[in-house]
Amino acid sequence: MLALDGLDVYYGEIHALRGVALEVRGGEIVTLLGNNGAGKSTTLKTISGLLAPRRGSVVFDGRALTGVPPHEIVARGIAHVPEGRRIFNRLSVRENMTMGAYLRTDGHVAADLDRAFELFPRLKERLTQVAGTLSGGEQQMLAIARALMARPRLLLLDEPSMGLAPVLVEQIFATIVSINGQGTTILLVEQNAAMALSIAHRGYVLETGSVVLSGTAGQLAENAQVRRAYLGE
Amino acid sequence: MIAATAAVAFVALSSAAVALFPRSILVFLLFQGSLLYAYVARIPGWLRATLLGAAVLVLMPVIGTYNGYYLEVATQVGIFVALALGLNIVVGLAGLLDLGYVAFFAVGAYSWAIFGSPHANVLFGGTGFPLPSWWFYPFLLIGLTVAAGTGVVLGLPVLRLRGDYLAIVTLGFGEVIRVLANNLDKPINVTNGPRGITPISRPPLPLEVSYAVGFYFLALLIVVVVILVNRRLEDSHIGRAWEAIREDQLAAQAMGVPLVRAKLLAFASGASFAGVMGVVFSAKQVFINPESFTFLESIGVLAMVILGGMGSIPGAIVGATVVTVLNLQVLKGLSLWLNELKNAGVTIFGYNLANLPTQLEPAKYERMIFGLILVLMMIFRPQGIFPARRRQRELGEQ
Amino acid sequence: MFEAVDVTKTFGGLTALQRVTFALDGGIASIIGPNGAGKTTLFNVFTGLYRPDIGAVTFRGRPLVGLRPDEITALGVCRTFQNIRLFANMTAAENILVGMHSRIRLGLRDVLTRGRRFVDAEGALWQRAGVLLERVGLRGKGNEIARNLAYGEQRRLELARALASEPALLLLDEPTAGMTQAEAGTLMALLRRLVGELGLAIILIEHNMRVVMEVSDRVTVLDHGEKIAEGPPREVQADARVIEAYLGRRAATGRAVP
Amino acid sequence: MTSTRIRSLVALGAALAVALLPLGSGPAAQGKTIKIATQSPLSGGQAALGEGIKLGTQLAIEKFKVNLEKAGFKVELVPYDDQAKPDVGVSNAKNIIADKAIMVVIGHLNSGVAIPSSEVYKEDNLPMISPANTNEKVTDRGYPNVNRVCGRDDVQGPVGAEFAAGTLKVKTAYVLHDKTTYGQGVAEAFKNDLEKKGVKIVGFEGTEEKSNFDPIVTPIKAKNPELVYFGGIYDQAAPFFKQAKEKGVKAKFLGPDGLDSSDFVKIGGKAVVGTYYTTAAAPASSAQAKQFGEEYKKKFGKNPEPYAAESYVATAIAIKALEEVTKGGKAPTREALGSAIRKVKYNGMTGSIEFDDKGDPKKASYYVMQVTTDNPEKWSENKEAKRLAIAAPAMKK
Amino acid sequence: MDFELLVRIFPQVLLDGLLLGFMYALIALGYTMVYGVLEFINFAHSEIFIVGAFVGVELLLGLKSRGVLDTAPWPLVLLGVMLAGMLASGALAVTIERVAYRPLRAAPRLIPLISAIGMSFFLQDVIRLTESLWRNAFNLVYPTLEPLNERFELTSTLDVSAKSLVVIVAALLMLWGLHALVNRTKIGTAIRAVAEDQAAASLMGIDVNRIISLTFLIGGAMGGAAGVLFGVQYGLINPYTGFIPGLKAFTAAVLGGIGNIPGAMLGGIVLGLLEAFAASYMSLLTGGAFGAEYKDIFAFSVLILILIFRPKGLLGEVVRERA
Repeated sequence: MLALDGLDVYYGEIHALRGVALEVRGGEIVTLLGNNGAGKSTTLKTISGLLAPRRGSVVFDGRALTGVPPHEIVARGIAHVPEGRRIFNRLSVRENMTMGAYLRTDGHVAADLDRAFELFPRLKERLTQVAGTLSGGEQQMLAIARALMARPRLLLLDEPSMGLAPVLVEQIFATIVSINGQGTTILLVEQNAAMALSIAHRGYVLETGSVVLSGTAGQLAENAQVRRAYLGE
Repeated sequence: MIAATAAVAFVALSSAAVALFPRSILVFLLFQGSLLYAYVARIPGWLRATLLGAAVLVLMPVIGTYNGYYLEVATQVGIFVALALGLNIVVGLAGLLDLGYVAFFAVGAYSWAIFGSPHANVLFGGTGFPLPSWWFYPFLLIGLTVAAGTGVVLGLPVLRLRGDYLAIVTLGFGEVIRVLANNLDKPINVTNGPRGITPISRPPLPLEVSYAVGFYFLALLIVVVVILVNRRLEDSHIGRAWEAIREDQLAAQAMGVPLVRAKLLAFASGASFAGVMGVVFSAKQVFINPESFTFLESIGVLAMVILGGMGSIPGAIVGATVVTVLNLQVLKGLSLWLNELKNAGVTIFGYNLANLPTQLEPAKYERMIFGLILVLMMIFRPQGIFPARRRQRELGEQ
Repeated sequence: MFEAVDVTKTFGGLTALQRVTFALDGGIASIIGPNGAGKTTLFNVFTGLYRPDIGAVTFRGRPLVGLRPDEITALGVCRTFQNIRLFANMTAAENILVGMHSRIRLGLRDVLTRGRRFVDAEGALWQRAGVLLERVGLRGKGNEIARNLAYGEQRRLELARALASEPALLLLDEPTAGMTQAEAGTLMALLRRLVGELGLAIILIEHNMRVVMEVSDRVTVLDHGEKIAEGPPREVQADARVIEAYLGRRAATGRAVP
Repeated sequence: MTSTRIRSLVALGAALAVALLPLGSGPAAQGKTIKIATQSPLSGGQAALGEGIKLGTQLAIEKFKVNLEKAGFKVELVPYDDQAKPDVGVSNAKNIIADKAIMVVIGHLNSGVAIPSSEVYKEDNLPMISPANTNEKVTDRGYPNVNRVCGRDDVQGPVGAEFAAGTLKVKTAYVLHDKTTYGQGVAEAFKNDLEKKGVKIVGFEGTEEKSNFDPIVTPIKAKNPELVYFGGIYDQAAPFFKQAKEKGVKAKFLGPDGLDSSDFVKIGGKAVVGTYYTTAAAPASSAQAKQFGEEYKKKFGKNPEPYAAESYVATAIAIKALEEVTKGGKAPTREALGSAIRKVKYNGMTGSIEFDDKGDPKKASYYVMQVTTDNPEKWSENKEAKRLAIAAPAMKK
Repeated sequence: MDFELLVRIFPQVLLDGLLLGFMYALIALGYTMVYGVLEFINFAHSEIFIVGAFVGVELLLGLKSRGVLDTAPWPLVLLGVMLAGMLASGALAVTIERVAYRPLRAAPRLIPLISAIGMSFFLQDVIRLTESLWRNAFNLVYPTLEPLNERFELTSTLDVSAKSLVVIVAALLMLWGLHALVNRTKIGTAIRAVAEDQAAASLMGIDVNRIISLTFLIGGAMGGAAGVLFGVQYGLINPYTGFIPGLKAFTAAVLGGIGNIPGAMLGGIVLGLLEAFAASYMSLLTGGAFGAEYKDIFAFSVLILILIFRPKGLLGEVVRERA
C-alpha cells in the first residue's frame, strides 16, 4: 500500500533521514521505534507532504507522492495525526471535526460524525466546547477522530500516548486496535515501545535517520538490542 | 598574500581614483567598496586595522577636501551608524520592536538646540543664552542622559507589552514626541514649534580644521565609542541577558534574568546613543525643526538594522552605510546621471531622452527604487548583509 | 527546606489547584497525575510565574509568594520546562551562562571598563560552563547553537542551564519526555548523582512510571488540582484512587509496564 | 550567502565600477556650461508643490536662456529631490557646491530644509533664490547669498489682516493653520495684526489633519465667526473650507498665497467660490501672468501650482544677473553672481522686485484676490479685491 | 470655559467621532484579517486602501465624462464603484502577498515587515507614476454624487449628511458580513484553522496557500471598499493620502486587539471618538492653551494607557502563558 525507498531528508544542513526504506501493507498496524531525533516524526511528515525529500521516493497505491502538497495527499487517502495533537484550540470540537472532513463533498459526513462519536463518546458530550479547554486525553481523542473524518485508508499516528496518564494510554491503544479492525491501515510512531509492539503486526527501528532493524512485532520484542534500548531491560 | 596585496591595491587605487575624478559618484562608491573588501578579505588582522584606520582617519578627510559632499555623506553615515547601533540593541539584541526610535534622537537634538541657541532666552527670560559654545561638549553627556532617561520613561509603562503591541506603543510615543515638538510653542514656547530653532551654536574645534572635517571626526569618534560600548555590552552577561529575553522571555526570567531591569537598560542604552548623536546633529545642522524626526526616519533606521543583519554590530554599520549611501548618493547619482543624459539629448533605442515627459523625471522616483530594493533584499537575503555570528569560545573542558 | 501550604489557584471559573500542601527536605520527590491535574501549574506557582489565590510557599524560611521568578531563582530554586525552552539561537555555553545570571556580581561599570575584575570573572564563568557541560555529558558541544543539538542533548542542556544558577532545589518538568527507556535511565542516574554530590533537592513531574518508581523517594499524586495521595512509590502504586484516576489496572499489576 | 560570496560580489562590483568609471565623471565641457539647480521635494506628500518649483524654473530657463547661449554658454537644469528632509537637503547642498558648474540654486519649498542647506551654500557663496520660504529667519541671518522673491510671513499676514479689518470689516475671526513653518507663521502674523486692529479672535488652532475636518468645524459652526482664516496650502484649505461650508458655517473664507492654485476650486468646488486669498503674484489678467499660465499649461499639461510663478521669476532674475556677469563671454563666478543678483531690478508678474541688503524684496506688492467661479480652467479670471504694497521689515538686531 | 457651548455641540461631536470611527474600522479590518492569519502587519495596506480609492475616482470620472453620472441611480453607481474598488484592492493584496510576503513566510517576523514597508514605498510612487502619466495630476477629486450631499437636520444642533449615513451603513453591513463569513461558514472555519496552525490545517486537506490568498483578498477588498467610501466622504485623494489613515487604522486594530474582528470595529470607534472629542474640545476645555493640534497626542496617550492596563487590546484574548 505504502512504500518508502531510499529517502533522504534534510532540515537545512542537518541530514535527518538517510536512505530510509519501509513498507506498509493494507490492513496492517506497523510501528516505527527509535529514540527522539532518530527520524520517526520526520518519516511521517515526509509521507504526508509536510517535508520534501531531497532524494528517494514515497509511493502510495502505486502513485508517487513526492512533490505532492499535503492537502492533496489527504485527498488520496492518508491522514496524519501529528505529534502533540495539534488540534485547533480556538475552534469548537464540532468545528475541528468539520475541518477533518474539509475535502469531502459526499453526503456521509454526518454519518461519519456519529461513527466517530461511537468510538469516542466523550467527544459527543463536548461538541460545542472550545477544543483548547479539553483535557489532554480528550484532545488526543479529538485529534484521532478528526483525522478519521477524512475517511483515510492509511492513518499516520505520531506519539498518541505522549503526555497521557497510563490509564488513558490503554484506552487510546484499544481504540487504535478497533480502528484498525474496521479496515484502516495504521503506521504508528510511538515512544512507548512495549505498548506499540503489543498491538502492531510489524515494526521498524530507526537510529539516527536509518532503519537498523525490522521484523514482526514478536521478533522485535524478543530482540536483545530492542529490549535493552526500548524496553529498558 | 594575494588577498593582502589585492586589498591594499584596491584601497590605494580607489582613493587615487577619487582624487582624479572628484565628481564621480561611481569612483567614491568604488572607494567605499574597497573598504568593504578590506573588511571581508582574508588578510591579517593588523593589516585590516591599518587599512581601515588609514582610510577613515586619513584618506576620507583628504577626499573631503576634493569634494566636501563626500565628507557630508560620510558624516551622515556616521550619524546613522550610531543610530542603527543603538536601535540594534533594542530590536536586534533584546528583541523589543521599537517604531519610535527617532524620538530619542529628537530629545538629544532639542536639548542642545534649546540651550545652544538664543531660543532659551524666550523660555527662561534674560539674555544669558546661548551658552558659550564649549558647552557643546558637556551637552553630549547631558543629551545622552536626557535621552536615556526618556528611554526609561518610555520603557517603564510598556514592559508588559509584547511584539506588535509594543511596536504600536513605541510608534505612538515617537509621534507624541514629534507632535509635542511641533506644538510646544504655546502655551510655553519650549521648542518654537514648526519654525524650529536656529542658530544653534557649533562647538569650538581643537585644531584649525573646517567644521565639515570637525564634524566628521566628531561623528567618527562617537561611532567608535558606540561600537566599543556596544561590543562590550553584547559580550557580557548584560548582552546575553538581552538575547535570552529575545529568544524566550519567560525562560530568561526563570533563569534569573530580571526582566524589568534588563529591558529598561536596553531602552536606555539604545536611547543614549541616539541622544548623543542628536546633540551632534543639531550643531551640525545649525537649525532643527520637527520635520527631521518623523515616523519615516524611525522606519529608515529600522530598515538599516534589518538590512544589515539583526543583532549584528558589523551588520548595523553596513546596513546604515548602505541605506544612507543609497539614499544620498546612489539614487541621487543615478537620477543626476539620467538627467545629464537627458540634457545631453542622448538617444536610447531610437528615443531621444530630451523628449522625456516631466512625469518621468528620474529624481521623482528615488523612493520607489528604494522601496523595491528593500523588498528584493528581504526576499533574497532575509538574514541581512552581515548576519549575527555566534562567538566561538574556549571552554574549561578537560 | 521547601514548603507549600494550602496553595489554591483558579483561572476564571476553573480551579487549577485546590489547597495543595507540599513539603520537601531533600532527595527526589515526584509529582504524577493525569494531564490537566495541575502539576505544571503547581510548578508555575513555586517559581513565581503564577501568584496563588490563597496559600503560602516558603523556601528556607523565606516566603516566595509575591517574588518575581528571577528573585526566586536567585534564592536557589530553578526549573526546566515541559516543552524545552532553550535560547534557541544562542550557543550551548551561552545558554548556561544566562543560567548563571543571578550569580554574577558585575555591574555596568565593570562591563564598560572591562577591567581586571571583569576579565577574571568572565573567564571563570566560561570555565564553569565547560564543567557543567561535561557533567551533563555535552562535552565539546559548548559552541554549538542550541537549536542544532539533538533532542536528548537539548533536554540535558536545559538541565545544565538550570544547574548553572546553583540551585538548592531543582524543579524538573517531564525531563524524560521523548526519551527511550535507556536514555531515561542514564538521566535518572545523573539526577541521583547530583542529589548525592551537590546535596540538591529535586521535584520531578513525570509520566514515565518506571522512572518515577525507580528514582523517587516520595511520590505525590494530583488529580483535578487536588492531592489524592502521597507517600513512598510502592504505597502510592497500590493506592486504589491512584489506580482509578491515573495508573489503570495494567500498570498497577505490573504487567507490561509502559 | 557565505562571506566568500560577499567577497566575490564585492570584487565583481569593483570591476563593474571600474568599467563604468567614465560615466559618472561628468561632462567634459564644464567651463562652458552653466547649471541652475533646483532643490525641492520631488517625492513624498509635498511633491506636487516641489515639482511646481522645478517646472517653473524649467520654463524660465527655456524661455530666457537665449542670450546666454548666444554668449556661448550651455544652460542646464539640475533638479534635486530634497524629500522635504533637512538631512537630505544638506547633503544635496554639499553635492551642489561641489559641482562648480552650478551657479545658482532655486529652492527650497520648506524653510526647515532651506535654512540648514543655505548654511552650506554660504560656505562657497553660492547664490540661492527662494521662491517659497517665507520664514523670517531665512533672510534675517543677513547672508549675502540668500534671497527670496516671495513675501515674508510677517508681511503677508498683516496684508490679510488689513483686508479683513479694513475692507471686509469683520468683527470676529477664527484662525486655523496647518502646523507647518509657513502656515503657522502666516496665521500667527495675521492673528496678531488682526487683534491689534480690534477684531476678536474666537479661536486659534493648528491641525495636521488632511481629510477629516468634522471635529474642527463643529465648534467653529457653534461659535459662528464672521471670518475663517486658514494658514496653509490649498490641498488642506480646500477640503477644510468645503466641509465647513457643507456643515453650515456661514463665515467668509480667507487664506494666504498657498491657496493660489486652480486645484483649490477643483477640490473645493462651489463651496469655496467667494474665498479671498492674498498673493504676491499678479492677477492673471496682467499680460505677463496670463502668458506664463498659458505657456506652463501648454508645456506641462496642467495649471501652475503655487510657487511655480515665483520660481519662474526667481529664475528669470538669476538669468538676468548671469547675463550681467558673463558679459564679454567671461566665465561667471558664484561670488560675482551673488552681488549681481542683489543689483537686479526686475519687473515681472509678481511686481517689480529689487532686493534689500538681507535679500528680501524691497517692497512687496500684494493682491487680495477673490475666487469667482468653480471652474478650474477659469482660475485666472479671479477678481482682484484689493492691492497693497508693504515693505519688508528691517533686520532685527 | 464655555460650558453651554460644550454641551450644545456634544451630539454633533459624538456623531463626527462615530463616523470617523467606522472609517477607521473598515480600514482596520484589512490589518486584522491578515494579522489574524499570519501574525504579520501588512504595512502596505494603506496603499491597498488608497488603490481602491483611486479605482473608484477613475471610474466615477469616467462615468462623469460620459455624462452618465448624473442620470444613473446613485445607489447603483456607488455599489458598482465599490465593487470595482474592492476587486482591484483585493487583487493587489493577493499579488503583493504572492510576490513580497510568501517567499518570507518562514523568516523571522521583522523580515516581512520590512518587505511590507518597502512595498508601501514602492506602491506609493507607482500610483503616483501611473496617475501622473494618465491624468497628469497629483490630487484627484471625487465627483460628487449630488443626492449624497444632502444633509438631514436631526435637531437644531445636529445634522448629518447622506454620505455619512452611507458610510455607517456600509461599514456595519460589511462588518456583519465578514463576521458571518468567518464564524459561520466552512471556509471561515478553515481561515481560523489556518490562523491557528498552518501545518495541522494542511493535514486536514486545506490548501493553506489558497486560504492565505483568500484572506488577503478579503482584507484587501475591505480596504478597497473603505478607500471608495473614504473618497466619497472626504473628496480628495493623492498617492500619499493612504498613509495617515492607514497608520490610524492600524492603531485602531491594535487598540481593539489585533487579529480580532469585532475588536477592529471597537478600536476604530474608540479611536474615532477620542480624536473627535480631542479636536473639538481641547481648545474649549483649556481656554485656547491647547488646541486641535493635540488630538493625536491625546489619542496616542489614551492608546498607551489602555494597552498598559489591557496589554492585548480591548477585546484581545489574554492568552495564558503556558510554561
